Amino acid sequence: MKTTLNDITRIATFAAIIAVLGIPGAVSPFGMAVPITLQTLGVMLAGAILGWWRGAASVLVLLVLTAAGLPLLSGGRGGIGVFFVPSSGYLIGWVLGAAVVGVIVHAGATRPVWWRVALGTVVGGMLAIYAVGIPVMAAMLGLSLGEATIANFAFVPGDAIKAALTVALTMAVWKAYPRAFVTPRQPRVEPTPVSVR
Amino acid sequence: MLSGQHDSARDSDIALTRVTVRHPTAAGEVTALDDISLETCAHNLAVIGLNGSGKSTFARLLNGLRTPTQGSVSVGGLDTVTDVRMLRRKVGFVFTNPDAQIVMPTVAEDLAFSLRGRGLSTGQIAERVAAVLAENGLAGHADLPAHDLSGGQKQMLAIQSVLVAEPSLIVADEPTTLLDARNARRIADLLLGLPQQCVIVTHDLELAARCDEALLFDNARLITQGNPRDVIDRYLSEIVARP
Amino acid sequence: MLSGQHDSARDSDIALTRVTVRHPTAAGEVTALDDISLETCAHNLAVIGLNGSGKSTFARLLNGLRTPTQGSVSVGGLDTVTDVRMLRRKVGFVFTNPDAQIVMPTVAEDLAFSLRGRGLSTGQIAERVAAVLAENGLAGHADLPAHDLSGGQKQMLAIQSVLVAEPSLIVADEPTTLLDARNARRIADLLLGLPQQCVIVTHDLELAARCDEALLFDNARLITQGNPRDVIDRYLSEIVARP
Amino acid sequence: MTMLGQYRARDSILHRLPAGAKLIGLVVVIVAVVVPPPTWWGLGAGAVVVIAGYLVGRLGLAELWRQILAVRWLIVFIVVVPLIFLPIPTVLATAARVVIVLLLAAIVTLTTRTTEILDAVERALRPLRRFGVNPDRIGLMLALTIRTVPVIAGLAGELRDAQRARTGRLSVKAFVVPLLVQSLRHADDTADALAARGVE
Ligand SMILES: Nc1ncnc2c1ncn2[C@@H]1O[C@H](COP(=O)(O)OP(=O)(O)OP(=O)(O)O)[C@@H](O)[C@H]1O
Ligand SMILES: Nc1ncnc2c1ncn2[C@@H]1O[C@H](COP(=O)(O)OP(=O)(O)OP(=O)(O)O)[C@@H](O)[C@H]1O
Ligand SMILES: O=C(O)CCCC[C@@H]1SC[C@@H]2NC(=O)N[C@@H]21
Ligand SMILES: [Mg+2]
Ligand SMILES: [Mg+2]
Repeated sequence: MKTTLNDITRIATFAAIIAVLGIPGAVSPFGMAVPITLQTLGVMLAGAILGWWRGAASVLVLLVLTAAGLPLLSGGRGGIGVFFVPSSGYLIGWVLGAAVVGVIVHAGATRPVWWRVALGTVVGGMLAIYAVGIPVMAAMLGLSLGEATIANFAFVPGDAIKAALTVALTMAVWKAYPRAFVTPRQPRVEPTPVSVR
Repeated sequence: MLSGQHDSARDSDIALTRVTVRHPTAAGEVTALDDISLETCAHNLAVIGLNGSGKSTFARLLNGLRTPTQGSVSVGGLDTVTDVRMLRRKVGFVFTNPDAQIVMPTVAEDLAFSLRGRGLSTGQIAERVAAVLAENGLAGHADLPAHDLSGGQKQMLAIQSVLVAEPSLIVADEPTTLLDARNARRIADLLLGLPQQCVIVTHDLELAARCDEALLFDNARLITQGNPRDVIDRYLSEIVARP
Repeated sequence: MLSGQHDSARDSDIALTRVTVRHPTAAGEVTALDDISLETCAHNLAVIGLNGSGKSTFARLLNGLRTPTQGSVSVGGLDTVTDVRMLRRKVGFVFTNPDAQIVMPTVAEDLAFSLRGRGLSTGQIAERVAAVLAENGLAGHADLPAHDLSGGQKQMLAIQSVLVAEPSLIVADEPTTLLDARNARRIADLLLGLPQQCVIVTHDLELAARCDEALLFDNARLITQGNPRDVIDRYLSEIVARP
Repeated sequence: MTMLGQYRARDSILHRLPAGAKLIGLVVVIVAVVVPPPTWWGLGAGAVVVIAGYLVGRLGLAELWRQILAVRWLIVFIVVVPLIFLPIPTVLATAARVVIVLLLAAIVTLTTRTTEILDAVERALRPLRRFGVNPDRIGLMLALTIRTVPVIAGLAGELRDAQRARTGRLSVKAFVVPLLVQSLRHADDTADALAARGVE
């Protein structure tokens, strides 16, 4: 897969969007060790708009920069430490989640369809993220999978709202800026012998 | 001041009392406006000055988008901090970049957005929107993505989206910056010809010269207030010429 | 043409042969440039016209950012489609919005980015970068995040990042639009004083008047090419005045 | 946003150690803390390593305390929910392990510049070149993101103002749609600028 410059700048831009969605902060209901954050909305949007590999790449870029110490997670958190806490599994799950959303929304499609986005956000943006997040949370907190799954229910209402929002937002972006869903091709670059004056 | 518009102008008199605005930044605090006091009821007020002199901060004070760190601002008798809700209905704001203020995907939806929450029925809203579009040569564009309009059309839409809410003061922050000579003239004619009071921040000195009064900001301070020609002369000779 | 700069100008002569550019859009095709032929070796070339007349499309053709749908473009003897790699080393491009073209986090890194892939050592690159910063009053800003610069400083950085790569033609698309009178003058002085050939797209007619030659586009067509004063007169009387 | 991240400039052996070595070392120590079943002796040893790390890195015990304060809510949360299901000693032991790991990781973050870690990532990816991974492009993507965060944050601020000015309140759709459209347009402009600067 050849990355074009448009791919690169869109990946960087969505990584930045997810970071910016963390600025309002996060809430931790009933003393949960994993926060509820708007950044998952960004993860769903990245998959839905950029497609599977660009979406996953933008989440990966965000995670690498966070690991490098930049305060890009909600509440201004960053550093290697974020990968060794109960919420770390969810972070890894974001990569998978964005990819699954992208596959479901984009595979064989020329334009987004609302029910596909809805299906994608539920399967990718919720279930896929939970699938990685719950076991890690269980291991870190010493809970059983069942217990961790029960704790995870605290996220379901918020994530369902974000999924519904993603459907509305994706369809609206399609209306407002259809170019978002097709990455324009760069003018082709023919190799020529390089000699500078 | 134009006597015919006396009433609507009086309605939006602008008064700043010892206003200071500071922004916290990584490197410490930046003073964007420094102890400004002024009063004006000019029908068309130009605001000029270098990049970073505080013009946009001043404009944003007028509808409560920025709040003074010290001092108080009142517009048409409303305090911009305590009466911000009422104020926002009375003060319309036009930004430089129409892309930033066109918030709905299509042209008609964007106009309708301004009319939300005013107790109008869907039918009434649609009617008003259709009328505005027709008046501005955008009738055929109602369902087009707003972002596909040309630069001039976009700015026209942004202004109409403000006007449709019938504010009594319009604040415009460099509304013609991105436009060509013809579109800039059209927008300037539209703004200067409005029955409402109008504050125009601009780097276009010809446009500033067409206003009734001008303010000159420099380094967070108000340097002069007065006849636009004199203010522009002082800007060019004292500030632009500065090495 | 200025005889002293004859060589560098000749090196970047611009020639368009029956060039048409069409953009596919949702509503069908838009013709951005329609059958343009021209040749020029002006040292400073102004490009003027209304919003949407095709100026930016013309500018982008010159370093292969857009490719002609029909016809061919050559700059300094290089075809912009087949020789695009070489071309990009010879043609520098300055955009309106410096935020879009400053791609590295800090000032020094962005300048250094222009010098990568030229077989220079890290030390040599650092030296060049330091020299450029010192020349432009940015010496103390080397490690500052680019977004901490003022608008004028950002545009200055963007231009220096282009110049540091030593192009033989500079194309600038409304480089002064977002700047105040003083910064605009600084950038204009810098561009017009360069030893290199320079193409400047602008709505600022005073700036256009300072060039050696001007092009007027309207509705995707080239209307006139010639002495800036005459071209500007025609623009004002025929096009801007058009209802 | 600064390029500094949480780096604390000091002159110590930990600061001078290459980023890659520190990262590998961190993983080794973490495995040693996490894999064996928790014993009070093991946790005590972990605590000693943590304290030694802050001293050797010349970060000081004040910094250690600051790091503990930074995760105080996390500590509370790690303890609260499991208490519903589990006995107190088990919960405390798990919490202690998480805190030790966090404090160790913070040592690496505090003693390593962001750019050093990014360079280490780029170097680590070099062997993948033959599978079509281009480390330069990935480096560009990372740097570009650091540059783009404040730009997008600026767009978001401008949009928030524009929306407040128009309606006095915030609607998510009327905020996020134009943010996405403008961001995507910014991305496309930046791609053009990169092409113009000779990136292929
Ligand atoms: N949100 C903010 N945070 C930090 N500093 C700010 C903020 N807004 C403005 N400033 C600073 O306040 C000062 C005045 O800014 P302002 O935007 O009012 O200038 P301006 O006159 O509108 O400039 P321009 O002509 O470039 O639009 C500048 O130094 C600017 O950097
Ligand atoms: N990528 C694109 N897709 C579709 N249409 C485009 C694209 N780029 C330009 N156009 C259209 O081509 C025409 C010429 O655009 P261009 O940007 O060259 O105008 P301009 O003279 O630079 O205008 P301005 O003064 O507003 O910058 C316009 O009608 C524009 O809408
Ligand atoms: O910020 C972090 O450290 C990671 C947060 C992970 C949050 C998870 S993702 C799925 C679920 N939905 C939320 O809103 N929060 C959790
Ligand atoms: Mg301003
Ligand atoms: Mg243009």
